[in-house]
Amino acid sequence: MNRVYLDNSATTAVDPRVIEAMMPYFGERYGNASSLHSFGHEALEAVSIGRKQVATFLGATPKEVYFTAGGTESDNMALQGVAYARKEEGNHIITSSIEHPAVLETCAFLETVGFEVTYLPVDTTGRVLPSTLEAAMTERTTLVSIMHANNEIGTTQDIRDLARVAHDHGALFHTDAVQSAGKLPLDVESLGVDLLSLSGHKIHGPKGIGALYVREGTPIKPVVYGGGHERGLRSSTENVPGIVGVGMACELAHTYLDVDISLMNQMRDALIEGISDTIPQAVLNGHPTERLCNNVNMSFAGVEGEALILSLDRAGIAASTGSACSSKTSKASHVLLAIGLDQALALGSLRLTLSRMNTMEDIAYTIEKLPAMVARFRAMSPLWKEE
Amino acid sequence: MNRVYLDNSATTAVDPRVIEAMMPYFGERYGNASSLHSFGHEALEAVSIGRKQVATFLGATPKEVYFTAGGTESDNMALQGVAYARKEEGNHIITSSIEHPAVLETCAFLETVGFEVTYLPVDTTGRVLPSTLEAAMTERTTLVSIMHANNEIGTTQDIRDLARVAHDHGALFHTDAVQSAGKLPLDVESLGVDLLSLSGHKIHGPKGIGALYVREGTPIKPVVYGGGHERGLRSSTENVPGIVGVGMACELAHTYLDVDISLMNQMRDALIEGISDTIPQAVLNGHPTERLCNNVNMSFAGVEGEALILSLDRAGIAASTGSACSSKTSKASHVLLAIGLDQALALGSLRLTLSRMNTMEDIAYTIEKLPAMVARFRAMSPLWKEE
Amino acid sequence: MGFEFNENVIEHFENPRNVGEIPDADVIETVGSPVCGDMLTLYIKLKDDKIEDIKFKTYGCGAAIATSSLFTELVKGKTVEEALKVTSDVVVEAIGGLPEKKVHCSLLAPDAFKQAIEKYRAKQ
Amino acid sequence: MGFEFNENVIEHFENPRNVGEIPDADVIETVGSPVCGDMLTLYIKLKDDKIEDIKFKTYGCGAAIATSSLFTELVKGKTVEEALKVTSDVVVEAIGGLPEKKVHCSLLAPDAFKQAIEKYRAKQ
Ligand SMILES: Cc1ncc(COP(=O)(O)O)c(C=O)c1O
Ligand SMILES: Cc1ncc(COP(=O)(O)O)c(C=O)c1O
Repeated sequence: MNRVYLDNSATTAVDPRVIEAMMPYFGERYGNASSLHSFGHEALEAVSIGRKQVATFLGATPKEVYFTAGGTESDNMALQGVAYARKEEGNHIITSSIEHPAVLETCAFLETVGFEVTYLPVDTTGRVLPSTLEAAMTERTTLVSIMHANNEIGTTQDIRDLARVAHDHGALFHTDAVQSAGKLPLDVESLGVDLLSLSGHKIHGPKGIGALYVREGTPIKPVVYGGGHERGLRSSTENVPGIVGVGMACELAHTYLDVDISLMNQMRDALIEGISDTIPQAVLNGHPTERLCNNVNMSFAGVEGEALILSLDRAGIAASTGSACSSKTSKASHVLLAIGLDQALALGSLRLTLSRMNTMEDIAYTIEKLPAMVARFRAMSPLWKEE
Repeated sequence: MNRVYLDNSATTAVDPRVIEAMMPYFGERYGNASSLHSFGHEALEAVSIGRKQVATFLGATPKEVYFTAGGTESDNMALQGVAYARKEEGNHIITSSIEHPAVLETCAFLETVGFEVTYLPVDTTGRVLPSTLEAAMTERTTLVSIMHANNEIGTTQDIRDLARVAHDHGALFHTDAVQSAGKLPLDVESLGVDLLSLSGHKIHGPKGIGALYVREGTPIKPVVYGGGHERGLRSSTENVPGIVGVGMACELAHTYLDVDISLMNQMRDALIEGISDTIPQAVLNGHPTERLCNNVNMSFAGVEGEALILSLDRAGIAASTGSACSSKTSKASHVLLAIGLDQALALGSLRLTLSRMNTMEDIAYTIEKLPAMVARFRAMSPLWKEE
Repeated sequence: MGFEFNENVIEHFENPRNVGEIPDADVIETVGSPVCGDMLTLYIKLKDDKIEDIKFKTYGCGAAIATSSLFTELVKGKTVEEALKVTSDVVVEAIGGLPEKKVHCSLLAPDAFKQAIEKYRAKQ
Repeated sequence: MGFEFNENVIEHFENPRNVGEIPDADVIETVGSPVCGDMLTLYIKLKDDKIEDIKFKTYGCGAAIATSSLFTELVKGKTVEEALKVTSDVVVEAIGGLPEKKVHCSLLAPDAFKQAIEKYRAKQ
């Protein structure tokens, strides 16, 4: 059976070159990077190379890169870390209402310990307007966190403009770039951000490793305490193979960025066009142009998302409805509700997300299979009236 | 050149069977365990198996096992998690003065946010006496955390007795079993603990993955917030290969525990005897019998530890002086000072730690090389007087 | 979480029995709504206190489709009293089990049926 | 952190020059202590304001041993004034560089030498 993976925003296949780079560090080069002997030195050199690769990818210096266990920990470190470090200066944090739970739940936690959080609304395409941010800034705002690109609908934000607003009011700016990495240029200077989160497994790197960029001089406290690794910000024996893997993944993302983007753009547009042409009442969620090159998110009136995912799965196509994280419950995605979709359309959303490993055959196969499935569900749906 | 690795308390080589088990989850089985489709299902099944393997190793049920990024995060979750969850009941925590920095630094942090911490002294062998704990318990004590075995000197504690004291006073009991795993039986029922920390890379599993056992019903809060993975206690996309790896590592440790222990015991005793026989004024640090089967920690009067490590490294022998974490600074280890060593002997300590992958040849080679090195350093030491 | 459905569930999901409407149904009943995530409409035709025909339409997940299909199959031809004994538990067992998180979906059809019968009886 | 020493450092560490004591030294000076982690004793024999012989004993890490060895080699035969110009920077450069964390170890010998000379001059 065909196996077509269109759920690359949930996780990606590890690039064979990444696996190859990691392998020796499970095998003979198993040293602890903090050890004095040559096993340790070998490991430390690998960590330094990984750190340089990530730094180059971000246009940062190696000492501004801190390794974490993933996007979630990076987001937590940025938010908890800066909130606590600046708590004498203010207790107000601003974020958007369409952030990933790694940001939203951290904010909810911070609210329980004395911080105030403003959740900015977005327009119907999922964009945060700089004027909305401007209006929310207060004297006590120490941190603004707005994601570079949304994981469900793929809408991208003008981070540079938003960061400028934050800075004008003396706040620091964090962006969750977990989804934009490898799909948009990520230069911390042009973005103008103070902190930026990455996750390895979203860019053909391994799971369980992430990175946080922290501009030099940014006040920040650890979330996890211990032996003082990562210059005291994130203790624990360095995950050497993971660091080697995410380093290589960043290097590949950096090298092939332009090619990757144009390939994904082409596949995305073909997918949207193919679906719109063959399925009546298919609505594209998110922004028509300011969207990730790898994201297609559509709703089909009268169709329930999970049933559709199951049908696609039976045909060998892996897709998702809402984000992987919220797919455990059948509640409609907070992102789709935030952009104004009604509950039924939100529950009927289909997310197809691409990577450089997809092909035009994958797209053709999906366009061939999907219309009959939608038709079948509509035919059995009490919500669907043929016009 | 010979390459003899005697730094297994810093980290261990990944067992080839562990690598083999992990590999498919980097390759074709790269799904996200939270995804609905079959890629996701495959990943979820792997996670369930890993969780069962860890649970079996600990004599726990799978739902009491939570995966983390390593021993440090496990310790942080146990301490921060229970301290905050029980803060209405009391603000007092008890630990020992020879804990790993993952515990000590977390306690130091908790002290800055309103908790009181008692650091129990140890005797000259590194043992915490139940009577010392008894005397420190108060009405406000919510948590006691004492490590099962020390990472530097290998001294083991009677966890069962200590846990009973804690429970008698209504406190919960956590043990850091990062070093005892694979070297002592670890049954949470016989130990009588409520929480227990593990780290993959200390038991021939991968780096960057750990586990925390949490007895059902234990009040605990997350440290890292997000999508609600690990039943809400530890969010982030599951590190599937890591979980598969630590699961397999636990299964192997469980299956071969008796054989492994007797092999390491034999090598340890040969090492201690060989060194004591050939090097005058060699002092064994820690407990003569209540010590890990894989730990040798000796001090040589007049010799500085780091120079000795370098000489050993030149001969292909990887060893350490103090724990890997504290070897970045040349301060004497807090553990050796806590058991009453003077600064010079503490700085002159050599830690040799074994695993099931060592051989009697490794031991023989080390005993052959070490005496001349110690003699050379003593000959150039202003602190050494030949008797 | 992954779909942990057995072959029976999948078979009913892919080939649901008794899907559709009955134009001259004796009673039509809808439970759920898109807001709950699941919605089911049952069309029932009765004859001599027996279920002569039953059809359904549903907006819901795979488990909802499969259990609704099986339910209609189980009750068709039965007397109303017999059919009322086809509870969610009976359906789940007949289909060979459901993942815990999906058990609630099997309530849809029995609930709708019970309500439909009450409505029908009230009308009489 | 791993030992990031170059071959020169390793060579001096493994074969340190001028290790030992000078029984009839003109001046003996010790800096550091085991409490600091590093300790060095210098034995100096002077003739006509020249360093006729110099030996050392050290309790310290590899970098301390290597830089002390190189220092003694550099100053031997020099005048006191010339020798005082052999600072830590000079030693680090002559040995081909040290990891940043280890640079402080190269202070041991120049410090001890400076103190020794002051002590010697005070005695005169
Ligand atoms: C935008 C965004 N942020 C954060 C995360 C969390 O990353 P991880 O699962 O690696 O912790 C994800 C993915 O789940 C994401 O899509
Ligand atoms: C006793 C003990 N606890 C905790 C840790 C921390 O484990 P990790 O480095 O995997 O975070 C270690 C090892 O470094 C240890 O020896």
